[in-house]
Amino acid sequence: MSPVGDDTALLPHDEAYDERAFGFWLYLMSDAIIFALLFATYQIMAGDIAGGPQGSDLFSLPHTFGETLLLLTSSLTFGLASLALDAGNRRRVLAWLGVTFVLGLGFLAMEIHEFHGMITRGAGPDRSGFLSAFFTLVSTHGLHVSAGLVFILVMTVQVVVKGLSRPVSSRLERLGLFWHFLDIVWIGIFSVVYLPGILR
Amino acid sequence: MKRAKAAGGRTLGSYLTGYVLALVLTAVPFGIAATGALSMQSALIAIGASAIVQVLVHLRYFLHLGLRSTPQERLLAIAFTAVLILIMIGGSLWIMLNLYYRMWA
Amino acid sequence: MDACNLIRAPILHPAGPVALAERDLLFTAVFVMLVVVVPVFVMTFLFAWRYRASGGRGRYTPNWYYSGKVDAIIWLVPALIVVVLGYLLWTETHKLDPYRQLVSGTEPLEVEAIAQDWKWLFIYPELGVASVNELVFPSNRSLSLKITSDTVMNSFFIPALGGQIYAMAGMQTRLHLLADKPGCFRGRNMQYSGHGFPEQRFAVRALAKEEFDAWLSRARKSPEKLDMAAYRALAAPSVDHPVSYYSGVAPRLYDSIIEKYAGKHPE
Amino acid sequence: MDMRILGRLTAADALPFYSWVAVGGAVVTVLGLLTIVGAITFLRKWRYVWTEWMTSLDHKRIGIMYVMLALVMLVRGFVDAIMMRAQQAVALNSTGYLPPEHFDQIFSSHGTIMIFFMAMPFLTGLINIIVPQQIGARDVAFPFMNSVSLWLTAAGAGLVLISLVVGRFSTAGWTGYPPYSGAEYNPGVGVDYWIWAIQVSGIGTTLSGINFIVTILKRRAPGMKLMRMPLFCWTTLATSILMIFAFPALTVTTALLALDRIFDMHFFTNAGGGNLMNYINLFWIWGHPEVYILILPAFGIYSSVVSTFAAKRLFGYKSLVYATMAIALLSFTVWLHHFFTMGAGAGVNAFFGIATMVIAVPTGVKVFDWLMTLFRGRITFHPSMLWALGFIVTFVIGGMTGVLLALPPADYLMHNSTFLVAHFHNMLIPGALFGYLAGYMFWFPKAFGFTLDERWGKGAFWCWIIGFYLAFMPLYVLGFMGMARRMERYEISAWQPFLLIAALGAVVILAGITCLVIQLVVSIRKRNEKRDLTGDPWDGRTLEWLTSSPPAPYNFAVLPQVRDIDALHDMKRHGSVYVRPKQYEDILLPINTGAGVLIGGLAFVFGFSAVWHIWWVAAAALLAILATAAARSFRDKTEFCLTGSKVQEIENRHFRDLAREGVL
Repeated sequence: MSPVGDDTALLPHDEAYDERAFGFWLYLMSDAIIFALLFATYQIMAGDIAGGPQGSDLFSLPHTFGETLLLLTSSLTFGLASLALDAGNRRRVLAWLGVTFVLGLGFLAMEIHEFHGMITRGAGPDRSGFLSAFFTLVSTHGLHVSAGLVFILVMTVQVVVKGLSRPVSSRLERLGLFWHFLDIVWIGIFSVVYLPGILR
Repeated sequence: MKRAKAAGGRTLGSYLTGYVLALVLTAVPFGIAATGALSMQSALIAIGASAIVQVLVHLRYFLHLGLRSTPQERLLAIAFTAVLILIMIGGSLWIMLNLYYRMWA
Repeated sequence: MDACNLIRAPILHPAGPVALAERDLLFTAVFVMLVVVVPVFVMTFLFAWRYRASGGRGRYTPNWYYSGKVDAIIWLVPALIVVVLGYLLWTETHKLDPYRQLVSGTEPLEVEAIAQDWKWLFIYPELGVASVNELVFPSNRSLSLKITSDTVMNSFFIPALGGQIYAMAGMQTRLHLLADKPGCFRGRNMQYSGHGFPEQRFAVRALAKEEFDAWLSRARKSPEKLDMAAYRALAAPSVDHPVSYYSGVAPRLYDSIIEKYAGKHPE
Repeated sequence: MDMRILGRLTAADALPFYSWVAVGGAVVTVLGLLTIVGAITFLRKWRYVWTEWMTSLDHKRIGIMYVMLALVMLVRGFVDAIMMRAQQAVALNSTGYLPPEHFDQIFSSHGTIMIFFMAMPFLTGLINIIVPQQIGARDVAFPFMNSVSLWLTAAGAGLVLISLVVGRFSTAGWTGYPPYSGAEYNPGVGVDYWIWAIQVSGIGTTLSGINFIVTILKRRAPGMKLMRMPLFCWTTLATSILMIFAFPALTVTTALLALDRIFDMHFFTNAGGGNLMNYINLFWIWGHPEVYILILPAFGIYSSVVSTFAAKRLFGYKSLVYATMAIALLSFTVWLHHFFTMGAGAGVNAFFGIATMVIAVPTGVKVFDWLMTLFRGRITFHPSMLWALGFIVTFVIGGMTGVLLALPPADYLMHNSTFLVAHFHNMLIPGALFGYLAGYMFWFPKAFGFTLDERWGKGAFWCWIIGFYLAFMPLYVLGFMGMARRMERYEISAWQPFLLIAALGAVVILAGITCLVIQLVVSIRKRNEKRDLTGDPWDGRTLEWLTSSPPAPYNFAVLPQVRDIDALHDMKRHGSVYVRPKQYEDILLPINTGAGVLIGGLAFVFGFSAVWHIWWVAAAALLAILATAAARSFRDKTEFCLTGSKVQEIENRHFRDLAREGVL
């Protein structure tokens, strides 16, 4: 009873898109728990500096503010891409996806620059429990952003090759969920890690 | 190819509103941290409060979550997640702070 | 340790008030729970017999699937038991907090216990002596233990006297015990810690006052002193380390072992 | 980081020549693999195995493969168990027969295998086969993801198995507590095998959880309201919720441990500001819900079995549903009871102790609901029913000892002792494994079209339950005698008689496993006598018995209309079962793909390379996984159409069988 080759392959039915959206939503919830536990770990270990530097020695307010602006603006530009998708305007979708990609890449570059500076100053993740927790939390978010960038690239190719077909636009919707979700996590990061760290 | 309905009624207005609100809610805590105008405790409370409000803003204006427009199972999922996050973070902090206190007091 | 007349089931035959209270709580809880467990046993066997398809005499009512009364009973009875046990749990947990000082006539004897691979070091700060793999104290005088580890996580346990508690590097846990009368018991690490774990046990002697003093003067005659060098030699992994004594202990030795794992501090 | 081409993989370190037991294990593992490969080659079945099974996206076949994996791992995990029992039976004042460090690997692999690679695939397999049918669906929501989950689980199991041949397994126990499991005290590859095996399979589990939730919430047949779902679907829903919300905690915990080990970070180290207490905290945030992930599906199976073989509707359906969901939520609020002895304050300990006892209430309710289902029933003692009855009696003992351990002061006495070991085996063997075996014997005809031999099934049950009591009751006693768990040798002669009885128990369980094997062989031989042509051999009450055995790829040619809790029973009463439509409609089915196998294989390569620090291969494997996923996302057409006329052909055969059996 194997599938027979002469039967025509078909696009999924309508409910399938709804199921995928919900499934992706559940994945995001699961991911949110990962971040929640990394936040908890960071909070628990914030004092375990082992004689090394603490947040106020390392963090720079303008730098973090810049990162925040980039990511926040990229959320807006992704929203504009979604609006273009609603309007069925392929070129505008591609344009806004491109802008979002550049903003995300800028964010990532700033983060790598920050990490690089810290590591060269001897404040790498192996320095103390506090720094292990800091690097792990922030770079997990960074890895998600990188995955999001790859996702944007893949979707850009799909939009170019396939147009705004039903399957492609449903994937774009899920990419949107992912991107906005990352911005929400970032709110947590600057509010739990950077700002209290500077105040301390 | 209008799919506005399926997308939960998102408009340019909603994104712009969200963006401006988010900017304000980012500027406030950063301002507090930069100026050091408040005491440590009230600064932390203010930062936490703006973060929670900003998360809600993102959910509303970027993810277009609405109590009626969003499918019920998604709302349930996010509510349940919120409860669990509270239990896990709250429980972990409670346990670990208690242990810290008992191990070093 | 050979001279000890070992209690075969130390948890059922406690030799001190802490272990006794903990055991009694165990027994009480068992009896309370029998209210549920016994009916389950009886009902399972009875129903299986009475309602067997091959000749059981019980009635068959395929459409009977709900009764408010039964439903209420099966929610309420377990709930009631949990309320009873919960009350017991709350009060007993507070009473038997291992950090709590025991009330006894005299000042407690302070002992600092350090878990090593794979042995236990006991320092008697007031007496200026230390012992390895043997914990000795006067009976009827409460024992106040400070516990830490100089290796992986261990769990300090003397079954005849009371429950266990973890020993963790860079941290200190507390345990308060009391032996009612002189006796010889066994203690050990309960948390798997590697190759020498099975032999990581120690003798526990609760002695009458005079005998304790005799033991103390013997320990004080030991030629060994526990300075930092001796400590480092002792801390090297070893299996089944013989009982040994030190007649002097470097000041703040115990604290320095905790501080060695720097970097932790309470917020 | 290690930059050598083969990382730290060298022949001297990797091969198991450090002990004859390890060599034996390696030889058996390699021979087993060669036998399977050889047999398939000899029978020229590779094409069949590949096209019909490995690449299949049919939920029933994926489920069967899960169960096969589980049964193989059950045997492997049991070999570990009986070796431990044998060691402890003889190791009084001696080193026993096992070489040093080997016992420690065995208790670690036993726990890891039984939980992650026996119980998890077993329950996932049964859910896969049955739940879509019980809710009247044609497949799970995401068939491809289902295949990926399967192969990720298999990859994890492969990592555990290969650790016996190349390198060593962890000695840190299935819980892997640091700092013992950290690089300072455990620099070898053992802990890394443990980390990557559960990391890889854990991702598969999370995906399964998502899949089942969406399937249950979105794919129910018309009329199947939530409150009409069979209990097994409810417990699956609860288990899946726990999977997606609890497994992230395991992912985080093991990832942080891996970061400590690879990058010298200080999450759980003694020095550098590490905090081992947080590992234990995070681990049990996953660990306690995990217990219910394992047990709840078995509860669902018992519900099906009890009501079918008592020929009676389940008593207190709503109570059972509420109890299930209450357990699911409460299971997230009790994790500290696994470390009462860490030294937290009385208030904290008491809070979590009481929360733990509260779970006993819904659990007790369930037990009484099953008993009231038996009450005034017509009980047939099919082997599945025996498992259920044995479970009820045995499980309450485990529940009782569990409440004892929930009392912090009592836990101070019993923690880390063999009492604890006896307790959790007393929960998981009757509470999970017996349930899975009941489900296996109950649903086997549904999966394969013929029933299992009942006599050997009953033999297996009696051996298992007697063996269980012999093996674990002595461990309770030894707990009172102060025996610690995980002791490779001991010097107290009073312990030995009890350990000998426990070893005897293991031998009796071995007889039980032998019965299971014989049962399978005998049943396959006599399959023509044991054919189930109706699809409904037990006068079933729920929808999975409406399909043919084995079901057509689409399960239901016409989606059933549900009007009651016991949907099929209700149809039978109203004579509306086996109604044929005038015309069959076209049905969409997923197209098979090898991408799941590929991703699983790459995950195995990734895990293996990460264990041995062959970083360039690990990175390449990870990139290849990403590329496969990206390439797969380009495919819009993932389903093919089975035309109505073909459906009709298949259904004609089924109805011919039904007519021949006189059901119509």
